Parts: sequence; C-alpha cells; structure tokens
Amino acid sequence: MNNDSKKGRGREKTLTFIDRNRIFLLFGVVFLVMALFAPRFMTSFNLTTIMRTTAMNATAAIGFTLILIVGQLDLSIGTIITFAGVVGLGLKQYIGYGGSVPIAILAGCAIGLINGLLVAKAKISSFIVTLGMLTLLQGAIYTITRGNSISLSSPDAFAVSDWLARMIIPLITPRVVITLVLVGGFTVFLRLTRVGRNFYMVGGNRQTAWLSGMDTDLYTIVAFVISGFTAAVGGVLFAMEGAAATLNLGNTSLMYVISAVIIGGTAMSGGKGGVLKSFFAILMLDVLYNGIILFGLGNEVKIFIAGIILAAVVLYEAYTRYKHDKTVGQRAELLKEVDELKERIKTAKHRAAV
Amino acid sequence: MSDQQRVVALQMKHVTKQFPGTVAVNQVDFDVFAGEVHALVGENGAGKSTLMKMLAGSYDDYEGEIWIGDRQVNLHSPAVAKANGIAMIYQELSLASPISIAENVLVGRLPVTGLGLTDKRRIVEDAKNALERVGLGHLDPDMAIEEISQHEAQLVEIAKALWNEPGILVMDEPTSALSREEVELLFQIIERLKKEGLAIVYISHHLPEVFRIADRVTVLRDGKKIATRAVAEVSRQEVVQMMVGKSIAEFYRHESHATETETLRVENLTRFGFFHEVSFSAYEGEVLGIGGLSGAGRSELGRALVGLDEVDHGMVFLHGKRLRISSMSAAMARGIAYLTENRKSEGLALRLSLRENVLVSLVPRHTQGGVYKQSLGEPKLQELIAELSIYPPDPERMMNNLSGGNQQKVLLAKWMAIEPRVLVLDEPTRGVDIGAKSIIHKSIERLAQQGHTVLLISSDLPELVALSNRILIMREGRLIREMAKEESTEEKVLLAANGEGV
Amino acid sequence: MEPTKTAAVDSRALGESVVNRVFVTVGVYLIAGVLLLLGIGLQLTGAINNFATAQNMLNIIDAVSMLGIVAVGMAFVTYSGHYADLSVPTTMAMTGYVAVEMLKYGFFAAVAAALLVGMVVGLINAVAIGKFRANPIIWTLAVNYMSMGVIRLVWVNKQIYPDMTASTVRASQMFDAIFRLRFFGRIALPMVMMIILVIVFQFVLRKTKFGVQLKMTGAARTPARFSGINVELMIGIAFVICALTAAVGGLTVTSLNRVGAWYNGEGYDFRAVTAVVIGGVTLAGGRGSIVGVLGGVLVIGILNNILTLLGVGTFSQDMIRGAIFIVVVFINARSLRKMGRDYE
Amino acid sequence: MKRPMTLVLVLLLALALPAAVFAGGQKEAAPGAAAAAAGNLERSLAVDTSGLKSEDGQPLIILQEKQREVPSRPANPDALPEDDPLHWWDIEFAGWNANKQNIPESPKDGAIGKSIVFIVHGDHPWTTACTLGAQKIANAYNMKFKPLSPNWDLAVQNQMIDQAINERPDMILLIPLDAKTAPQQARKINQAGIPLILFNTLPSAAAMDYCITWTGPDDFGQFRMLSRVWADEMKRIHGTSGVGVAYTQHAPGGSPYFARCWGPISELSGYAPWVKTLDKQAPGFEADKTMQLVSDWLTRFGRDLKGICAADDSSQALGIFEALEKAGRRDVVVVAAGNSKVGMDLVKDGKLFAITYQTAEGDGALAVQTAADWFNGKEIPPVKYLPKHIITKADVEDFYPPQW
Repeated sequence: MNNDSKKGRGREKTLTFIDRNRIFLLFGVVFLVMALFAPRFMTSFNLTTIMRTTAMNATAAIGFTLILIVGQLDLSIGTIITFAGVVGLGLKQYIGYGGSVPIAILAGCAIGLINGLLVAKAKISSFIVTLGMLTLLQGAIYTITRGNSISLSSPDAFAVSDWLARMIIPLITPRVVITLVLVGGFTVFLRLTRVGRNFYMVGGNRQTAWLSGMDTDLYTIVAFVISGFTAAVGGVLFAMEGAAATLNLGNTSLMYVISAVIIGGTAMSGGKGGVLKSFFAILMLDVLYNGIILFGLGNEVKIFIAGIILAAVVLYEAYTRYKHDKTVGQRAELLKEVDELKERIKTAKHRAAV
Repeated sequence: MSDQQRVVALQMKHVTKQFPGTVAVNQVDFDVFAGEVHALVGENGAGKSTLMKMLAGSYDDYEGEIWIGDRQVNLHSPAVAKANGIAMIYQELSLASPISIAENVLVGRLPVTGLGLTDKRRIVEDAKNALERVGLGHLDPDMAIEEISQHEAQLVEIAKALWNEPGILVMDEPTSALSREEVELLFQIIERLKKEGLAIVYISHHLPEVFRIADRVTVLRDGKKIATRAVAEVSRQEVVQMMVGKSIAEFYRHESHATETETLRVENLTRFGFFHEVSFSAYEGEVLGIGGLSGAGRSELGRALVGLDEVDHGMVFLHGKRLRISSMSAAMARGIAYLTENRKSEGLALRLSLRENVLVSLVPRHTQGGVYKQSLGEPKLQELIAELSIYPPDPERMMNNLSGGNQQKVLLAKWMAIEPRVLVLDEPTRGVDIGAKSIIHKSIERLAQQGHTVLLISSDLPELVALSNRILIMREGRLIREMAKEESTEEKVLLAANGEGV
Repeated sequence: MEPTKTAAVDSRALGESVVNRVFVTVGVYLIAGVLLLLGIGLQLTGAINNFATAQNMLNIIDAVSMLGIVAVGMAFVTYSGHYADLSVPTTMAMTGYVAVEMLKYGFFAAVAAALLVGMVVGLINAVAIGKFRANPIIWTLAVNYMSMGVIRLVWVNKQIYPDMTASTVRASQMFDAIFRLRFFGRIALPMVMMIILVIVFQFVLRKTKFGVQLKMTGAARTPARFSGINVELMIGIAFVICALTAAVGGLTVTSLNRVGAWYNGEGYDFRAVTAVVIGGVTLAGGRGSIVGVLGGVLVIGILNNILTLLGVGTFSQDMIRGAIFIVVVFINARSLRKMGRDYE
Repeated sequence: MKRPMTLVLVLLLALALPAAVFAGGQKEAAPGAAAAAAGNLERSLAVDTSGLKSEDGQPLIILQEKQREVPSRPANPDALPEDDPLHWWDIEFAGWNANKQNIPESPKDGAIGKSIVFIVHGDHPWTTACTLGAQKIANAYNMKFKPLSPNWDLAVQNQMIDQAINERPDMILLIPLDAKTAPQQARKINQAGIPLILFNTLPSAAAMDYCITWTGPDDFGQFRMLSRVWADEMKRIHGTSGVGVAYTQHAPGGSPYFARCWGPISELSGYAPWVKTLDKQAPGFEADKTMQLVSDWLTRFGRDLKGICAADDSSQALGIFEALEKAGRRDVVVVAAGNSKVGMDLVKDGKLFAITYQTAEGDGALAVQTAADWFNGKEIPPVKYLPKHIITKADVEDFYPPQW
C-alpha cells in the first residue's frame, strides 16, 4: 500500500462524499429552478403549502428509511397511515382526541409489532408479511367503517385542524414542527447514538451484528414498530388537519415514500442511508410537483418526471457498483504503466501490419 | 513457558453439543492457560468450529461446564461471551461491507461523549490505533469495508477482535486469506499477545503454522477429543495420524506425466491493472503450479483464461489454435475450466442439491434439441461421488448440509465432470481437512495421468511443490520466474514470491 | 441469517414428518384440496349451494385465468431471485392502448404490436436489471411510472375503443373475441391460453437448458456465473417472458373492457406475486414450479368463490385473503427448512 | 466537507427571500382587473350559451324546468331504518338546509374576463369530458380558465386548493375528492374570502355552508327514477313473486356509494316491496372482479336473481354481462349509472335495460355557467341539479357519439 493508492482513495473519497450527499444537491437544483421560473413559487404562503404537503409522507418516510436500513421492506405503511387516520377520527366523538390519537398511534405500533414478529421470529420474508398486512388492513379499514369515510364538523374539531394548519412563522405550522422534530430526533438517534448505529450494523451484516452481541431480532422488530409509529403519526395528524379521514388516505403514500427514500440514497440492501436524506428527497419531489402545478402542467408530466428521476438514480447506483466491481483490486503501480503499455501494443500492431 | 504463569484462563469440562442427528462435540475437555497458544486441529466436521462457536456463545443449548478463570459461566449468547472477554476471529469474515472500517472495528463499543452521543473524533482515533496494531495504519477508517481488499479485510477482522482487549482470543483459520508477509505480521502480533498474557486458541489445518506458533495442540476427531500434547513433544506425523485415525503420508511427490505436446499457450496476456504481459505454455499431462502471494494476480489470470473477466491484450492458444474467449461458457465448450477459490460465495449454490451443483457444468453438453436430459449425467455423477468419496453420497442433499471438505469435493467434481483439457484450480484445498486434501490430490494426479493439463494456483507451498511439474511465480501482476520441478523447494518458491533470491 | 450449521446432518435427523413431505411435494395443491373439501363440506351443511358443480368450477377457473396468464410470467421473475416486476400493470395498459390503436391496420397487426410493446419493456428491464443489476423492485417501479407518463402524454387521458379504431368490423370482432371466444360453448379462450402457457412454461422451466440454468441463477447468482452460465441473459429472458405474458394479459383485459384505458391491469402486480408465492415459488429464487403457480392462482379463485358464496363482504374477504397468504407462505417456508431443503 | 452543501442551501434561501417579496408584490396585480371595465356586465349578460352542444349532440346546458321538491328533514334520520328514504335525507338533500356563512357578495360586474380555477378529483375520461364542457362555457365568457387534477390524491388536492387560494382567482370550482373532506376544504377557501362553487360529488352537509352553491347530478333522484323503471321491467318479465336483486356498488367514499345502492333499495321498499335485496358488494371498477362476483352470485342465488343494479355502466356492466352470458341468463334485468360508450353500446344491443343520463360535459358546464350567472349578479339557488333522464333502447341513439 503506497501513497498513490492512498491518493487514489482520497479522490475516491471526495467523489463518494458528493455521491453520498447528492440528494441535497438535487434538492438545491430543483428548488433553484422553481424559485427562478415557477410563478408565485417563492411566496411564503406557497412554501408553507409545500411544507404542509410534505409533512405526512416525510413522517412516514422516517420509519421506512429505518426499515430499509435494517435490510427489510414495509409495504404496509400506506394502509397504516389510513388506518391510523380512521381510528384517530373515528374514536374522537367517543373519547376525544386525548384518547383517540394515542390509541391510533398505538394501533400503528401494534401493527408494526405484528409485522416485526412475523419477520423476525416466524422468519417470513418482510415482502410477504407486509404485502399480506396491506391486503388485510385495507379490508379491515373498509369493514370497520362500512365504507364511510369519517369527517368531523364539530367546532372543536375545526379548532384543532386550524391550530395544526396555523402558520407560526413562514414555512412552519405545528404539524410541520412535529414532523421536523421527528426527523431531527431520528437523524440524531441514527447518526450519533450507539443503538442508532447498531441498526446500520444489523442491516449491513446481520451475522456480524449478532456475533457482536446484538439481539438482531429485537432490532428488526423495533424497526417495524417505529415504522408503524411514524406512519400512524403522519396519518392521524393529516386526518386531524383535514378534520376528515378518507378510506384511501395513504394509498398513494407507499410508492411515493419508496421512491423518495431510494432517491434519497438509502439502499434496499441495508446498512446505508439516513432520515435527513429521505426528508430532503420527499421535499424535493414535493417542490417539483408544486412547481409543475404552478406551471399548469398535468399529472402525466409529474408521473413521467418522477419515473425519470427514480430510474436515473437507480441506474446511476447500479452502474457505479458495476464499475466498482470491475476495477476493485487493481494495482496502482500497474495502472501507472498502462498508457505506456498501450503505446507499445499499438506500435507492435503497427509493425505487424507493415 | 515457566510454571508460575500457568494460570488456567479457560476450561471446558466435558462439553457436548448435538445437532439433529449428529453429536458435533462429544464430552470434550479443553483448557487454555494465560499466555499460551493452544492449537486445535482436526478434520472438517471434527467439531473444531462447533467447539469455538460454543465459546462465542452461538449456542444456547450445549451441555457441560465452561469455566473462565475460576468462574463458571453460561455462554448462551454472543453478548455473554464478549462480556467474559472472549473474542473470535472467524474464518468467514464477519464484517459489514457497507459500513465504515471504524465502526466495524469498534462495533458495540463506540466511544461516546458526555451526552451519550457517539464521538466522531475518538471513533476515528481509536480505529486508527486498532489498525496500527495490525499494520493497516495507512487505511482511512472512514472507508467502507466493501472498498478494501479481502486480505486487508482479514486484518481488519483481527484488529476488531483485538480491540475488545479480550482475555481469551479464538482464531479460526486466521491465515486463510493472508499473504506470507501478513502471516508473519500476524505471528508477531500473536507472540506479543502471548507476552501480554492472553490465552489464544488457534484453529488451523495448516500444521506448519501450528508447529510454528502453538505451545500445545489438541486433536479432535468425530467430535471427540483424541489427545492434548505439548508441541515440543509431538511430531507432525503423529498429529496427522491422530487426526485421520490411520497413518497416511501427508504429502508425496507424485511423478510427472507431462508430455511434449503443448495444450495451452499464453502470449502477453494482459488485463490492465491486474496482470500485465503474462506468457507461458502448458503441456498435456502437466500439473503447472502458479505460486505467489495472494493478490499477486494469480486468480485474476485464471479468471481471464476462462473469460470471466475480459482481457485487454494478448493471445491464448489451445492446441496451437488461437482462442477468442467471449464468455466462460465458450471457454468450457473449448475445454477450459476454472475452479474458484471462494467455495461459498462463488463456487456452490448452497440452496441447491449436490446433484444440481455437480451437473450444472454439463447442462450445455446434455441439452439436445433444446431439451436438457439430466439422466445423461447420472453415471458421471455416481462415478465422481465414488471417486471423491463425497459424504453423504446422497445426490438430493442440499449443499448447505455438507461439511466444508465435502463441499470442496463437490466443487471439484463439478469441473471434473466436463473433463476439461485445461483445468485451472484456484486454491483447491483451502480450508479443507487432510483426508479430503489427499483425496483431492489423488484426483488431480489422476487428471494429469489421463493427459489433462492442470494449472494449480496454491498458497499451500508443500502442496504446490509436491504436485507441480513446473512452477510459475507471479508477483505484483507479473510472471517473474519459472522453476523446474528439480529446483523447486518450498523455500525457493517463498523467496521468489517475495521477490528475493535467484 | 443466524450462523448456519454446516455440520453434516443426516436425513434421519431432518423433520421429515409426513405433513412436511406431503407439503413440499404437492405443495399448494394440498391447500387447494383442503379448500375444495371445505367448500363441499359447507355445501353438505347447506351453508352454500351449487359449489361442487362443473359450472361453478369452470367459473372459478374463468375468474382467475387472466390473473393466471400474468402470474405465470411473473413466476419467472420471482424464480430468478428478483422478487417481482412492478411494471406489469402499466405494461398491460400500454399494450391495450397500442393494440387498440393498431387495429386500424387489422387484428394481427394489433396483436403483433402489443407483443412488441411487451418485448420492448421486457428488454429495458432485462438490460437494467440483468446487466447492471439495478434493484428489481425499484427499477420496475420507475419503469411503471415512466410508461404511465408516456401513456398519459400520448393519449391525454382519453380512452380508446376497438370498434372505433378498427379498420374493419371483422377486426374489432376478432379483438372482442380474444376474451369471449369459447370452445365447446363453454371453454373460454383465456382459460385455454392459461393452460397452454402453464404447460409450455412448466416444460421450459424443468426440461430446457434455460430453465435449469435459470434455477441455478436464481438460487445463487455468482456461483451460477462461475459455472459458465450467462446470468445476464438468463435474468433478461425471465423479465422478457414476464413482460410478454403481461402483454397477453393486457390484450385480454382490454378485450374484456372493450376499451384501451390506463387503468386496465391495475393491481395485477401484487395480485400476481401473491399467486406466485402462494404457488410455492420462494422469493429466495430457484425454487418452485409453474404448475405450482397454477395451483396458487386456483387457491385464490376457490377462496374468493367460497367467500362470496358464503355472502362474505368484499372487504372482509380482503382481510381473510391477507391472513391466509401469510400463513400459507409460513407453512411452506417452514416445512422446507424442516426438510433441510432450505435455510433462512 | 458538509460545508459546501449547507452553503448551497443558504445561498438558495438568500436568493429566495427577495424573490418572495417580489412575487408577493406582483401578486396583487392579479387578473380580473380587466373585468372592472365599464359595460362588461352588459356584454356578459348578452352572452348566450344555450346554443352550445356537447360532443354527443345534446345541448350543453339543459336547465331543469322545475327544481325538485324537498321533504322536511326528519328529527333524526339515522334513527330511521336504512330502507326508509328519509334515512338518507342528510346525504340526499345535503345543502338544502345549509346556513351559509360569510359568502362573498357577487361583484355584479359581469363574467367576461374573470379568472376561475377548476379543481377536479382525478384523471378519468369522464373528467376529461367534464373539463371540456366547462372549457366551452369559460371560452364563451372569455374567462381565464385553469383546470387542475390531483390524480385522486387527497394530499395533492389540498395542496392544489392552497395553491389556488394563493393565486387569488375570482372563483374556485371544486369537485371534492371525498364527501367527508369537503367541509374543511370549503371552509378554508371560504375563509380566504374566495367565492367557491362545489360540483359533481355531493359533499356532506357541513360543506354546503361555505360555498355559493353545489351543482351536479341528482344521484339519489336519478336512481329513484331508474329503480322504478327497473322494477316495472322486472315485473313485466317475472311478475312480482320471487324477484331478487343484487347491487354492485360504487367505490366507497362519496354519495354515489350510497345513492346508487340505497337510493333504489329505499325507493323500492315503498314502490315495489316485492323486490328482495339479495346482496350488495363493491368489486371496484374492474370487469374481471365483477364477472367473478356475479358468477358466484348466479351460483349462489340461481334463478332467484332477477335483476342487477350497477354503479358503473362500463367495466362493471361488462363484467356482469360476461357472467350472464356464460350462465346463459338473458332474463336478468340490468340497469346502471352513467352513459359511457360501453354502456350505451350495451343498451343498444338490448343487453343493458336502462342507464341514467350523466352528461359529463354538462356537469362541468353547469358549474361554470352557474359561476358566470353569479358574476352577472343573478340569483343562485343553494343546490342546482343536472337534468334527470333515463336512457333506454328507445332513445339511446340520440346520445351518440358518446362523450367518453
């Protein structure tokens, strides 16, 4: 190992740094474009709108990021969002928000717990478990509501929803605050606490984690519980602000969150990623959509661009790995002489030709 | 070793561990003194790894007593084992590839600030120190494991184990992926640790290493303990006999079957950055050894020959005809095959059956009019199971349920099945017990006898010297030397591989 | 993924209980059988009627034949160790649109064009996932978005009708017949297509070079590559097959709905995976069979049938379906492990 | 190393704020200023839209000759049995007893040149037609017309409403994505002081307090009409004994889910008590699922099943027919909602007995027309229904080419 290889690694490192933080750049670019060209984008009202739109999916994305970090998948977050919304508002008229909201959130955790137990203890693939849970919950929601979406038109309900939607300062409403607190909290937790780091270890290599004395099953289960928790929080708050819970509240969230989290740079393979990145990814998409609407363009554009971005990111990641695999293990000192070697080969060919 | 420091660090009293249907470890007594290296040898499936996993706390259902110092402990989870100062260095690397070196080394014991938050600065510092101890000071602790080479990773693994400042250190085949230099470094480290009073359990198939580093050696066979002896008082032969139960020559120089007819000729073969301008020829019935340190480009050369990696320059001739190898299947069709050095990750489909793993190489050949006839492979399969005495001889058995040695035999069988004209063997006996080893060696000889050409890439010098008719030495991606059988000795090969001597 | 026990285990040891053995061999058909018995039992108790009639059985198969067509293709993706192809729904919709558009050049042009669309989407997936190893779930999701975008951009939220685009009445009638053509007055064409596909692909999977090599690829990609298998190609073909069956499914759905619309095929991705997995094709890859997938499809059909006959509401049916899905997969995985045919 | 990133962001915000101020300043000079021009009202009143036609050749706006009479609200509708028409009063007559809250005054300065934002529920051929109809009227009044579609995503629709408010148009027209979320949405627009007209999806009553009016199909009324025709036909064919019917429901959420199932049930409980309801299920708008459902019904109820009422005349209707074909049941009388091409073709072939006339273009057109009337200072009723009409084989031809 000599300096050259070290230098090479230095360069590599800078690149990987940019790569690791690409989502912030991406966000910056999108934001800049919209700020410059989209009509009425840069009004504090509109920016607040964006933040408020972001809130639900951003909250759900926290848990989902964690799930990917431990190397699992949770397809049920969309329905958990809806479920929590329905429970939270459905029970309000009986026990008030004071009781119904905690119950809704606990329900979310409970669902997460079940997912987690089935994955960790019964050893069923999380893809299967959560896919089944998705179907099951969807049915449950329709059954308990008998097809009625739930709305509250009582003054106090409106009071709450107004409070949640109130603009404290530009960009910030109470619901946004809650989201930001959760995002910040989990970012710190995952980045700077031992337990947080352990989640990465579990996802990075389950066996290592286990051998270094971590209860990997526990970590997996906790991840699912947290995923259920954040999804539920996102759902119930959204419903409260709207003073209504529809039965397909979270339907679009799943694909939206998956795309965002991946674009944010969290890997399906586990052990990589971060909550803050996911948050900015969601923000980036919302800014994009917001701008698209401001431009007066339709969904087709929105869907198409979302697809392009996602595809680009996935391809980029795949391709860098592809390249990496091809070059890993090259000897620096040999690489140095490659050009000169090529030269010699060319001349040799030339001579052969003559 | 003077008597006053003979403190018993670890004692296992008739421990037993059963798996469904087998008793992997049967009433074994085992102890280690502080400041000694106690080697544990035995064939694959003898129970070494099981015994060690027991120590690591991988099982919560073993029988018998384990004493650490003067306390009896229940090592029912890795956490407990760690808490009792037991550290393991595993054969299969136990590092998380997407995660930084630093966090892998310090896993579970990340330094924290007063606020209970992890301390980035100290993480890097500590990791650096840990790496220094194994001579990896130049590595940047922030790099992810996936960005460093395999032998670097092996050393990181060791650094990780040492960082836990264990009282008892268990090493399971720690040298399997190391170059000679690194092995030397490791041995120095071990010596130092001995002086610091560590109790070290050293598992290896590599008897020379055992005799070089160990104070005592315990032999296991079929899960039972055969004997514990002071290394000074026992000979290699005796140990081997205890291991296999009967006396066999560990190595025998086999006579050459090499002919004058050239099978393979390689001219200026080059893959930029891996190996440059390699030229040589090999002959019918020849076993052509390729020696060198790990990472010298030997495996890359082998892979390039069968088209697993594309070549940037150079030519390959088979029986005088220029070969343009586009893919491995093409190479196989021409009669060139490559046996990988990584049995588990590259060699075998552990989820599939023995039959499927062996016959996969024959699929193209046994496909007629688009229809694959498995039955055509059946006789060959039986023949190979018999020749290599693969146990259990049940073609339906899933690979994961076979012992390492038998897995390696299956891997070899896969390539013997197509009877290639040129067979490249990359570390054909890595991590394999002596019984399996000698069987594999016999098969290699048989291939040579029948006029096949074998390219033998091996870091196991005795093996290399014993089997090869000629030995090519590679160093840092270049072919630097060729040795005739007569002049080739372990020492010479070693020196050459290190770029010394003429 | 706890440390796997490589110590030699001999067969006496393995939990070869009758249940496990039966389950591993006949797999999903055991469940299908149980459900049938359940149905008959319910009929005897009078809880439901006309369950065990040829008519009803045919209904069941009819109901799932389109799902079957798609699932059979999806099975190859799962079998190759790549979970699922989430671009299936939009592929179905797009083939529908293109086919209907192309009817102006006659029926066969339409079918050809539809299959071509499938082919193209399949190839895109093949390159990205087969060669560059893009994550299958995310990539196909992205492709799903993009092609949906394309559809919306090209056909600006309009849906198009065969009988309006078709050059000749005959063409539109033939297109209509894709779903409606009946043999012996009762055997519908989709059913026939499904059966044929099952037979053909079962053969392909078990008896051809591709099938055998795909198995190795699915079970262990790198070792497969180191055994001289062109894994890129194998995976690629798997995705192309999937896209092609999706195209066939798309044609059928479109013919049924008599309209090219972007919501044709919605939900077919997860529904197909469910069938595939219930059918015993494990997500780990390299395990299962097409006949098994047929079984999975039938199980779903029979289940829905019984539940509706019982008068269970659509929504409660979902709950039951979800639960049963998880349980079945659990039993399957567990018996495989107990049999020593698999590990976590 | 983190610095460059943070720098980028800080820079952006620095760029952002002045831009915000700038945009904010510009915002006030919104469109509609032109409308202030004198004589605009006269010119607006002079505009005649009665001549406009939908793609199906029908007049774009068919004004209901007489508004439908509303029974007085029972003390507690929910107490009544579900098959009592009055049980559904709150949904059916939502808006009639609304107590409007700070509804803006009409400027009475004419519709010409006004800017309106037109938010639908999601992309669908129906929506496309609906938007087209609205566009026609808007053009007639030379309005600034901005259609938005949230693609069936509530979060997005809320965002669009915010953005619409931010644009400060002269009016917002909205199809609530869900009846139950409408109140909060309407309330927000109302509080922003922007005139609002809700249309198509009948929102829950509370929403009516905040909008000028609601325009759209009289789903309940139409299905009460349809159910009578349906019952008569069944009576003609099967007599009045052992007549069982089943309903394929609309997707939950919104009045159609109830109107297109409980409408007929409650109506028939009085008009034709001999009709037994066997089952009702919501297979979604997927032909194959519906087909399976109906096949199972035929197995389960056999000859007892004499009629099916579908909430959708395309996919669902088709599914129903494939099932009936297979079972060789020509005798089942099927009726459905909406006049899509598929549905009307089925009527033409005599497979579908009757469908309701749901003019998509008219739906959008009526909303915009009502907006125009309001700008022109006309009196606006709290609820404005589209005309009710039942299409049968007899007159189906008049409705070709279909709107979607």
